[in-house]
Amino acid sequence: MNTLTFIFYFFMLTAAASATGILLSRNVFKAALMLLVCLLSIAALYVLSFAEFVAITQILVYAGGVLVVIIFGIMLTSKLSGKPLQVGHTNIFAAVLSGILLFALLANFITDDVFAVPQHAVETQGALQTIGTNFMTAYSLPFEIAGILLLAALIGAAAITSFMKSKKV
Amino acid sequence: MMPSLQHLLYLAAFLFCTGLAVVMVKRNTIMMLLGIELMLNASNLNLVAFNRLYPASLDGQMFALFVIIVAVCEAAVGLAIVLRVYQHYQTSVPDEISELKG
Amino acid sequence: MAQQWNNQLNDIAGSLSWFIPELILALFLLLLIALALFKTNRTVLLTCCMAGFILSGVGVMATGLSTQATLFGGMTRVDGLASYLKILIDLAGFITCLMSFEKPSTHRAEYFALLMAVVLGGHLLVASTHFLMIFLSLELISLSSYVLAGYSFTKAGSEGSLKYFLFGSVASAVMLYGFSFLYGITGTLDFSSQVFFDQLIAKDVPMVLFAALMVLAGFLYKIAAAPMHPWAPDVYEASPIPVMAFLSVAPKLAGLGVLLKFVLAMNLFGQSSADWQAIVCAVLLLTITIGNFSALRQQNPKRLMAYSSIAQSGFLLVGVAAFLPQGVHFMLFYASVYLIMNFAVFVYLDFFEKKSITSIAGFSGAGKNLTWPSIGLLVGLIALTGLPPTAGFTAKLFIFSALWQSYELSGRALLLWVVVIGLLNTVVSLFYYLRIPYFAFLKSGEPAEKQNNITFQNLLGFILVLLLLTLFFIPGILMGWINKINFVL
Amino acid sequence: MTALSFHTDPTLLLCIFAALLLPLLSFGASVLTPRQYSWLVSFNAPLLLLVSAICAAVALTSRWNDDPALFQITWFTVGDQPLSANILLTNTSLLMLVVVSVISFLVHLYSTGYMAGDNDLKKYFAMLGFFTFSMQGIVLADNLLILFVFWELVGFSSYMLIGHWTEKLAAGQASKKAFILNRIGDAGFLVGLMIVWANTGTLGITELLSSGSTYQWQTAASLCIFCGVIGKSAQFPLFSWLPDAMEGPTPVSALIHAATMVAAGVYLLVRIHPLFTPMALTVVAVTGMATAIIGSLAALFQYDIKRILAYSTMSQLGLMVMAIGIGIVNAALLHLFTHAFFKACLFLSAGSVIHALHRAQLRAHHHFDVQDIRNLGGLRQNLPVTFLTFLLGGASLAGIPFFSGFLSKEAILAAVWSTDSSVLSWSLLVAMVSVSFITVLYTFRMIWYIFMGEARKPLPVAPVEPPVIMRMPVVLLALCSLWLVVSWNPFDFIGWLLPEAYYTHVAWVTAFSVVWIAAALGVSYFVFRTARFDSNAILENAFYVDAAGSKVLGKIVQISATTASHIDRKWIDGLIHGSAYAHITIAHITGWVDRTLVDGFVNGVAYLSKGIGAFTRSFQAGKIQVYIFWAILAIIIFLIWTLK
Repeated sequence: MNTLTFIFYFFMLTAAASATGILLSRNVFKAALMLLVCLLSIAALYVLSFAEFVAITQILVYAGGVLVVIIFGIMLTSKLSGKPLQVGHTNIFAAVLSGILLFALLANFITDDVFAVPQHAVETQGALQTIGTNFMTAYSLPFEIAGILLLAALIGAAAITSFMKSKKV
Repeated sequence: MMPSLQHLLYLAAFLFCTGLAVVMVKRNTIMMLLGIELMLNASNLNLVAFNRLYPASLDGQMFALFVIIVAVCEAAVGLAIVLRVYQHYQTSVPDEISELKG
Repeated sequence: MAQQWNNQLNDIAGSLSWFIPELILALFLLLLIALALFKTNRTVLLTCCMAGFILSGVGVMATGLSTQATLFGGMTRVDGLASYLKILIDLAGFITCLMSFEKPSTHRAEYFALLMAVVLGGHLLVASTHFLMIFLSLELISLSSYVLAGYSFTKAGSEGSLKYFLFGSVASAVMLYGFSFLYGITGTLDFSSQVFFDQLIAKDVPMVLFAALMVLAGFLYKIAAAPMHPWAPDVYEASPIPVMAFLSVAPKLAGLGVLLKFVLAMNLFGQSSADWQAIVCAVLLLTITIGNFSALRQQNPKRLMAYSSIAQSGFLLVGVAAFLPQGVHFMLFYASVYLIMNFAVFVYLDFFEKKSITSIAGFSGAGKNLTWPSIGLLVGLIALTGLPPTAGFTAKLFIFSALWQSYELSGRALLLWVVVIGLLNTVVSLFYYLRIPYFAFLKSGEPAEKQNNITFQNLLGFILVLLLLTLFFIPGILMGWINKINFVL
Repeated sequence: MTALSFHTDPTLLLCIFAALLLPLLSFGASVLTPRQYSWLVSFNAPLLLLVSAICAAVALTSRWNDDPALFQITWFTVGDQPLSANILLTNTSLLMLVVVSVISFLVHLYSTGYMAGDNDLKKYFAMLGFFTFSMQGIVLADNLLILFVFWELVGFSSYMLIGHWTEKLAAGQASKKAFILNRIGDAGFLVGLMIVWANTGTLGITELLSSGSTYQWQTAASLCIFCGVIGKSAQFPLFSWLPDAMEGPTPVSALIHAATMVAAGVYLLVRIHPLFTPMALTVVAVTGMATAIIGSLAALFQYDIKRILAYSTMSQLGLMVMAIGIGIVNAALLHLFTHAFFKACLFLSAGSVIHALHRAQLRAHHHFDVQDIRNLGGLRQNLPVTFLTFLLGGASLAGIPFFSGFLSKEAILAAVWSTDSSVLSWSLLVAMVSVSFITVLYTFRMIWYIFMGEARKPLPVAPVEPPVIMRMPVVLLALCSLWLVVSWNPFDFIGWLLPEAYYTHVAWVTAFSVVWIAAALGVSYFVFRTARFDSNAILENAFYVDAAGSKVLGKIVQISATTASHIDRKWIDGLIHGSAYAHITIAHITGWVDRTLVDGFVNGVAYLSKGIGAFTRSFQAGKIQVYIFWAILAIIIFLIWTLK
């Protein structure tokens, strides 16, 4: 077991553990922080899987953007009510049942030989450059659509919130 | 030597199922959002992992990038909606937001 | 390397000429947002929006129904099926604009921009042959619909919006997870490509079916079919009627188009080890049954129509289940008729809601006071039931005849059962569809003074009802057009 | 069927469609007329019908004696099976078109007077228009399925019109009876259509008949279709609704239950008779014969004017069906044509009598059943025009020379005569001859009772003729009962309506029938000259005849009268009783089936669907997380199911 492998498994374990933590935690804020840990360890796994650009995006956009928005949300809702951040659990049986069933099935299928292809550590040369050109060539259409998607999401969010201001509930 | 691809897939499956469980279990809409983020990350992990099988094209990584963009949009719209509901219902417990039924 | 980029850029430039309708929609989307900056009055917004839909529809028609081209290096493909559905989606957007004419809450540029975004998403979705494109366009539709569903900005509206959002996000996450596995197994994201086909034949593992089912779940969510339907009644009930009418048509048709393509691709021309016909049949039977039976005891016309739209998804899937080119044609016919009859009913429901009739019992005596709208509503509901003399009958007849043909070709008892149960369900649907007319015409309500029946909405409804009747007597005008579509995956 | 010309002359088509659709327009206009302006209906409905009639007449004159033309309309295509809605234009269909629209117009006109002051004028004229439209549809349709649709619509409008006076209990029951008996026949019709469809894959009549070959299934199919005819044309054994249908307004009886609807069955037979195998035709002939005899005998013993006329209609329809049964379609059609006019004339005249007496009663405050001929008498002074028209129509019905009825019966008689001699044709001949004899008897019995002698229940206020608007159509119809509508020669049925026939007019048959009718007239004169009021009148009058010296004739009358009354008591009464018992039994059985099986089934289905609905909706508790759970679980179950 070399260092790289050790780091790999370490981050895998961290991700799994923090995910479990989210599931078990009854505090929204702690759960959000654990998600941050999870996202960062996943980013590390991306790096180890030769996907540096995805990893960077993960850290910048996800951990830096989405999560901050979510934490804002938590603050906002908890402040409005003044209630503690404690969260109850419901449907435990249903969730555990479907979660375990699904995982069992998935795990069963993943053991298939198709996914056990021996790894030849291919160094993807100039991955970043390829991604860049991809955005401008093969993936130009999705890129544009993503722009429109962002626009639509912004309009939507704006529509919802602007109406909130104008009409006091 | 790198760990087998399957291990990453197992982790992704675990994250996916955990995310699903979080969505179903938590009595808080924002926590449900966290669960959804977990599920999306599971898919992303899959995509990046599978990209190692097909290194010639970077389809998997490209897809993962787009998923991150979409996740941002979803989070933005989702939070706006959650805040609205919170204004009306003064709660973010999904069970209590159930006037529409039958 | 440079040569390759050059080729790709040329391809993109060449593809753009096929992409004019979508460009128009995107342009008008931007225009609407720009108009939002100024205090523009609603007529301008409405005109602008409708002009966008009309231009895009004309653009689609100009490309014709018989052309085929793969665009943007396999991202999307223009074919007859996609073009036809695009026209229908444009039409749905157009009629929704007309319906929104008198809605005060919708006189905002954002509303029309979101409507435009959904239509654009629909255009992209039906043409997609690439998982990424499916995901993006589906999300474009979904995100805009989440906001639209809550556009009444009431308490119920926000709840509907939230439910829609949560369910939709989970469904798209599940679908995405399925995509990731299909990508892992085949190594390509283009599901219409030869590589995809060959790889699936070569690697016939259970995971393929699992992943495909997860993807299917995402599509089923979009068309509100069982088992991904539970969001629909709550969301539809909460949304304003024009939005509800729009959401029960445009995303549904778009989802149907992509579902058809995906199922046909996964079926691998019958070489798949999974029995896709059985899966589709099971889904559609479940959908029809749940939709119809749940609708039986509804008291709220909107909720009733929500369940009806679930049931109608099941009937639309009959065309997919036939796995025949004819089935696709008849599905398109059904889709067109569904669009017309659904909008007809909603136009009248909107009218009655304005007269503050919001429960089924509230329709008592409406047949006397508001005779013409009641008759129009009756025709629309008869069409949804599938009785003559409306095009609803013709559509059901066609779509089941396609299934019957499929049964005769394959001799599968399953298909026979689908036909039988489907027809039985039609009988069940009679009970709830005709409840509103029953109250309107046979129960006497408080004698109200004769009210003005002639409004703009009635005219719209009248045109739609007339179309329903016309298509019954001359279905050829539409079928002739649809028959031009030469559908191959 | 000769070579078809595929005609698309626009003027002709315009006329045809106008003739077909204007009554529908009248229906729509009547429905749409606001209640406070319902008087408008009685202006626009006859007007629209007049235009329709003119259009039909124009179409007839422009196509008369041309080759049959088929106007092709493809309705829609199921798979590769086109379902056509063709329109067939032949002499027959065009003639029927004119007959229907003209009589309908006259009845509309008459109704404006007869129904004046009715509460539901809108409904009345609407249904009358709708009926005419449906009838035109039957006449023009070249597709059995479409014909069947119109056939049902005709039945529906007839149902509505019989029960027009909703406050009259008997009317409601009569309409229900008509509806049920017709449905029994139509069930057979539908089965016949299915047999035809299953074996040939087409329901186009022209297409069906052009194949020309015969098959095993034809007998079954034709007999099944004939069931529909039995119901609609009131043939034995499904005839009992027709006399009961007389509870409806008299103009309706004239239009629907005399001239057109009941003739639709005969028309259908005319259209599709090549489909019938010899065996089926024998059944048709015997059914027609039985109906003709039963109808005429029953007419002889009725006292209600309208019921006499109804039984007479039945008997005449029986003659037509019989004629088709022995393959003489032309003669049947000729009789259908002449019958339509004189029977409508008789009904409308009877309506005038009823109308006039009703009005007199209203003024005199003196009430009795005006439809009972025993209460009438001596009306020829008060109602001279009506008397004349009734006389003309009656003469035509009785088949007196110089009237159209004589010629058409003559055609049938000559045809029966010219068929091969067999037991069947001989018995048909005898039946034909005796029916025409009895026809004379009951016709003059009616005339004598109503118009001759003195008023039996005199009213203080003398009845006066109905208004001109009612008299005019009757007079027109009465004029149409003259021989001129058939041919120039009052003794030769080969005229402009029947240009050729494979059998010829036989001089001595004509002579015989003249003598025979004259004899019948004589008998009826002696029998009914002094009308008595009880049913023994015939017998007693027979002795009167004896005393006068005409012993032989008296004997014959006596024997036939006793036989007839015997038949009446034993057979007809037995039949009526039997059918009454059967009705009660069937009613009980259907009631039981309805209560236990049908209701049980319906309740069961309702219960089950309620249960399923409650179950499916129980997932809809409004909790989003539960929704997600069910959805995911359903996917998992699906997966496990598909993996097996």
